[in-house]
Amino acid sequence: MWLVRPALPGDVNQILAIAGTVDSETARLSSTLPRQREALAEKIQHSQASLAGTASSDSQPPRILFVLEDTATGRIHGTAGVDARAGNGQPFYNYRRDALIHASHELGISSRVDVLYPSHGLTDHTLLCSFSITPELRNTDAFELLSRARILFIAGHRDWFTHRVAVEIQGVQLADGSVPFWDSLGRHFFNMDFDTADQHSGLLSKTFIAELMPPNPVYVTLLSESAQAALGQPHELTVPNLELLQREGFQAGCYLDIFDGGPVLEARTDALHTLVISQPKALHGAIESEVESVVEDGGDLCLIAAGEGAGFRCTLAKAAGTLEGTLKVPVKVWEVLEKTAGDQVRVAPC
Amino acid sequence: MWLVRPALPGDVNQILAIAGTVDSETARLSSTLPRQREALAEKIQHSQASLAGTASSDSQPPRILFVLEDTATGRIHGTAGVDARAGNGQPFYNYRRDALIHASHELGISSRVDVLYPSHGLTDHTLLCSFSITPELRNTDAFELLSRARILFIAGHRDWFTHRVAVEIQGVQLADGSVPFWDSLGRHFFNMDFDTADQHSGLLSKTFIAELMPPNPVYVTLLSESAQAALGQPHELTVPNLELLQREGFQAGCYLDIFDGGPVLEARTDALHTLVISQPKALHGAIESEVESVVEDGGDLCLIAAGEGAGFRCTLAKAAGTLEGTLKVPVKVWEVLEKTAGDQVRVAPC
Amino acid sequence: MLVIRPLKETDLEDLYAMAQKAGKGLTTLPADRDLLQRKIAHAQQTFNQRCAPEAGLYLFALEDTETGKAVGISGIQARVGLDEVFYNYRLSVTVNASKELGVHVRTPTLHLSNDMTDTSEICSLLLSDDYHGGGNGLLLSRCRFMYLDEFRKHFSEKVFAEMRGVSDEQGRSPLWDALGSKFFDMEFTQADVLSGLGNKSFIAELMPKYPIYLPMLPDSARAVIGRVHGNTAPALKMLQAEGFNFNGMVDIFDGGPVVEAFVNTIRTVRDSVNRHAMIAKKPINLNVPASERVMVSNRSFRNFRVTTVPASCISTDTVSLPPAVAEALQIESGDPVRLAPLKEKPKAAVHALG
Amino acid sequence: MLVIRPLKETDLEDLYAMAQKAGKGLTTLPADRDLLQRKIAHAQQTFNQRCAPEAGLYLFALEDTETGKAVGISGIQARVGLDEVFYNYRLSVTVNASKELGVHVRTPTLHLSNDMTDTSEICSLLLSDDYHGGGNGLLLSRCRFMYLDEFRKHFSEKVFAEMRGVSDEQGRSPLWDALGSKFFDMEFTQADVLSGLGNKSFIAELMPKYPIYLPMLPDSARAVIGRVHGNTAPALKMLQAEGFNFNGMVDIFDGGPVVEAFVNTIRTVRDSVNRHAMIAKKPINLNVPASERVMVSNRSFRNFRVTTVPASCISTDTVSLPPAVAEALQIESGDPVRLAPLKEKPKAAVHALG
Repeated sequence: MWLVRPALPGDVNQILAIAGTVDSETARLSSTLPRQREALAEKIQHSQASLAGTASSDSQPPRILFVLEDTATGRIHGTAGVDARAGNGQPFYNYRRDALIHASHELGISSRVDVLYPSHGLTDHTLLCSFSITPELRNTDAFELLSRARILFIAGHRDWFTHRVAVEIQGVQLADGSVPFWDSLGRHFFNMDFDTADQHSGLLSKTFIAELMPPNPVYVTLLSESAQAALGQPHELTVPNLELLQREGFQAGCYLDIFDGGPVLEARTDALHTLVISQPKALHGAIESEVESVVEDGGDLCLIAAGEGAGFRCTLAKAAGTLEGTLKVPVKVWEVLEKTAGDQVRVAPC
Repeated sequence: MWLVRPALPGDVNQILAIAGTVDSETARLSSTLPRQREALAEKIQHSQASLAGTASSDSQPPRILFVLEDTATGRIHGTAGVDARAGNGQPFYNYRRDALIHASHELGISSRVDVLYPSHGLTDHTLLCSFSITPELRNTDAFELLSRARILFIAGHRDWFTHRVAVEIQGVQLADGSVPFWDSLGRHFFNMDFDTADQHSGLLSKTFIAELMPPNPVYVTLLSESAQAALGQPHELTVPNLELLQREGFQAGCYLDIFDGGPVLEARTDALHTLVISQPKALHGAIESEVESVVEDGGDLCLIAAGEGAGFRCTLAKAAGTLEGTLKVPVKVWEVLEKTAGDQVRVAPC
Repeated sequence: MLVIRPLKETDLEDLYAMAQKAGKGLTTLPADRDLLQRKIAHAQQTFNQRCAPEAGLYLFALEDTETGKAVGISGIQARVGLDEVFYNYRLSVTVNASKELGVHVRTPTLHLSNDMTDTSEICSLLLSDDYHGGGNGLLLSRCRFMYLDEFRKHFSEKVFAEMRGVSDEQGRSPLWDALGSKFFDMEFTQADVLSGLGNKSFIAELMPKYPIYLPMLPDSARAVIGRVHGNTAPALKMLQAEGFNFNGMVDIFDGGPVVEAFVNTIRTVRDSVNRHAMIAKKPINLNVPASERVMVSNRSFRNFRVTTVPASCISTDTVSLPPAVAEALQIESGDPVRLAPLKEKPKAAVHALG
Repeated sequence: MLVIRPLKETDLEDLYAMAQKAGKGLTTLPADRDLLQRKIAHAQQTFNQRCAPEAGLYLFALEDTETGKAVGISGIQARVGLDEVFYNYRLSVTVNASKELGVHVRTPTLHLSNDMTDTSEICSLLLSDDYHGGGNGLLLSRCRFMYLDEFRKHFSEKVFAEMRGVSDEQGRSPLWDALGSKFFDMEFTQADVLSGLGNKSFIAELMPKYPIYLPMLPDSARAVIGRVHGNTAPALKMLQAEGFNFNGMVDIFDGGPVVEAFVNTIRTVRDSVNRHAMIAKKPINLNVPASERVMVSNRSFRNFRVTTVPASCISTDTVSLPPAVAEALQIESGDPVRLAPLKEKPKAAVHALG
């Protein structure tokens, strides 16, 4: 079975291996998943402290990292994270795209001038981040489980999170590894290649962005043509993820990633599809074989989450309702969720 | 009965008189309603051309001015307008308020810095404007009729308008006539008093704004305290109008008036309450007396609009539905709407 | 004899002919009769002190006294940016550095600036082709420095000149193509002409207001910022010899540099001396090379006249002038005159310090 | 005798005492032993050419040879803004005008600027109270211009000085209160000290990046922009006499002006002459007023020494120096020396032109 659970210190090696796998094929899927052992260990440690409720201060709001585990093998196949407050107590940088109209009444000229404004407008929004998955699982149910389990976590810990949620989608990177938006803008100011900047941006201190980012707005018309074309466009490999997020209710607004110009999706937390359709249910206590057959025959595939904080578990299984309003699931699901008959779970149709 | 209809050239004197009345008590209710005879006559002329479909070009999109008439006396008691495209083919100026986070990781300092960016973001949105009403009618049904009739006009001429609609609400003006936001910002650059600037802004050419407005963003913290307090706040006399618009579905966003710092409300055109709940109906053909009594006894007070372009009429009356889906109204309503049995009207509950 | 004198109404046709020949390069003097006529009238009002001093436009003609024709023109605008907004780009540097990452980047940046407002500009220099050489261009240009010095209170302490920027034979400007054209939906020459005609509100309306980071422009555009058109190189060299320096401002359209100098440090001003005129009885050979001639002015505000005479005419307190020269300058014996070198003195002498 | 020489390790305590007395005004020399020790070490490396020329920090001590104590200090930073980003505000003008409405408004505006980057700065002047007067301050300041001139290739063509801005007796700055404090959540003195300590990344993080329109600031703040603190007025006057001018830049915290000059136009540089030293056998009365003394330097890069001698010691090719002076300068008969006036020459002579 597929299980999403909080990352543990012992997961470091396997996560690094995934980062490696992903790396080789797609250049990267998430700049917020560190590729350095030490930074990753620290991130997991902070996630554990967040889950234990010992790390929540204004300067260090909760940041949680989940992993996708195959319970049969114990192997980890993906990661997904959620930061309670984008920027984590520091400014969260984006470009906000806006238009000015340059018009001359006398000359009868009017043209739309697009401007990229440095913005911290998404600071303190809840942020989905650190998503990575092994290539063979793309477009499977496990992919959907990994992404949506975070929403069920939010649903179960609503007061940890703010009322707006955002997610950055990787922008256009060409086959040769070049990033047109970066090459036309950021490179001139940061004086480093895209990957280096991208890795730095995963670190806690964003001082280097304040120091190196051009302080004034930028005219889109002065970007290279390929950079203009890349503005707000997702990397083709992120399209399945993008579509999944759109089904979740996320929409692209006026914000763009400052490094690659990729789109930033936004949604109201309380309007997230999975959150809206999810329901708390008690587990039905029944004889094992009976439940199995009922569920296998007539049940619907559901995301089922249970547990609080470090005990959070989320899996994917067929489930069926009962007349009393309880939820019938195969007993192996009980085991994976570490719950038993009568315990509360949260369920959302797949 | 109260009737809203397109303004006619002969209305100029009465409209000027209202502008005068309103003026004496509330300083102003609309900067887009000219106080000069010539400018007003031109506005009415353009409205007529718009309604006739002879004025709709990209550089001169439709701008329509309605009046509120007491059919008993023929007197005009108010005006309301709608511009199909804010800016009317030229830039529409606002400030967009946004926050930057100025934070130093090393010093552990983080503060929110509000910035006003010159913006044309609302250009080409449909704009409700030129609202004025004689003081004794404030908070009456006639007030509501005058404001909402425009929405019924939009509903009946949907393709003349865009998918977003905005309305500027007058900002704070003190008892002594001073405008704190203007005195702290605009005055330094425009070198004129608020009323003069406000009147200029009602004119077609916005060249003077491009010429005189400070070209760079402005830090809110450098405004006077009273100007900061006035940001996004409505003039107290506009509160009834503001509340009516909020019921209509309008919400304040991040845009502010460049002169007085008043709020700009925004809505999706297709989500406007009056538009959503309005229905096309045929007028029920019935014996006069019968209808009168049915309607007077059991009918609901409704906005009823009919007619296209220059023939648009909107009034307020009790009406009742029939089993066949037609609408029973008093026959005097037929007269006011210049319609008869079987004719199509558009009705919205009050 | 060639004499500098105030431009007058009867010069219109000569001026128009020169403007036509000059073509697109000279935007302050477009070949437009009405406009030129207005300029002449403005200059006349200025010399006759019938306009506010700060609105003054001082236009001088170089007249060939044999034909009575104007064969050159040059001017001083008392103050720029009073009627219209005067725009330049200031070439500045933005530094971004991170100690932590060891990154230090300097980004040349263009900032829209009105900082030349209220400064005097030397402008509108034009010399008929037939009269090139022989120091005529120098006379036409430098006579203005004598005037600036004589009547300092009418001008700012600092004066500047806008130099024509780089464009190709078709009049295409690389900076315009890379920058201006993205914001102004027109050709460079059209923008230049509009700007020259004096209605600059379209600049306020269409111009980008935020700074332009140069690395975002193509090499061809960056290369011409602060550089002058080939035809203007000699004029730049002359002004540099006078003590004018690039002040970091460039033209918003073609990137041509602005050069400036304090009036009191301009070489012509520093090297000028006052003498009294003495009408010579003996004949004087006026026909000496430019390098041996000096400028002599009549020091008149309303009827400023300058011509050149051999340096050998100068003595301790006086300068000997042939009757024809005195007549051209409209002076008599005993009148004060001002003298200044037409060409630079040898450089060696100047740098012989320390 | 008072002699200028490179600052050295043993000056630490004297320097610390002076820095303590100077208090908050002098941010480049805070009373912090570690920092001062690092500065001394940096200066020593500079004089010994053990650091890159552009990273050089030239610090000179004024030593009282009788006590061996350092009683003053002054310095030159070879280039600013290389390690750290160097910020100023540029005081500029924004013009908005509408011909149609007859409105023309000039708005003084502060633009954040890094334009002094890569320029040499004269800095860190401090003189012990007991030694004020007698031209000691002039010696301490002007010796730097002799050094700049001698070793021009180590410095930029233009040099500048930041002048302390206006603050009250409690150290409160009106500009800071109206502007900086709104963005930096700290006191002026704290910001000033942080900036002096050399870590300026907090400025990049907290500083407002968009231009500041001055009419939005209170009168008290506008009044101090480009003005110097009362205590600094004499220093400003001295620099102006040397040919330094306000260049339109002001300090981002207190609004104090930046003054600048081209090295080759600095009066001390222009008025300096080279001679050969001749050890005098006859006694020379060194005790003459400052106005009759001249500076004499040994022209050494690594061991630059300057003191003053009576102007009467100078003859056509040589200068007569008493043995004690020669010893203080560490020179022998026949060695080249450089001379420059300690005080200005009478002004009348200079302006006797035209």
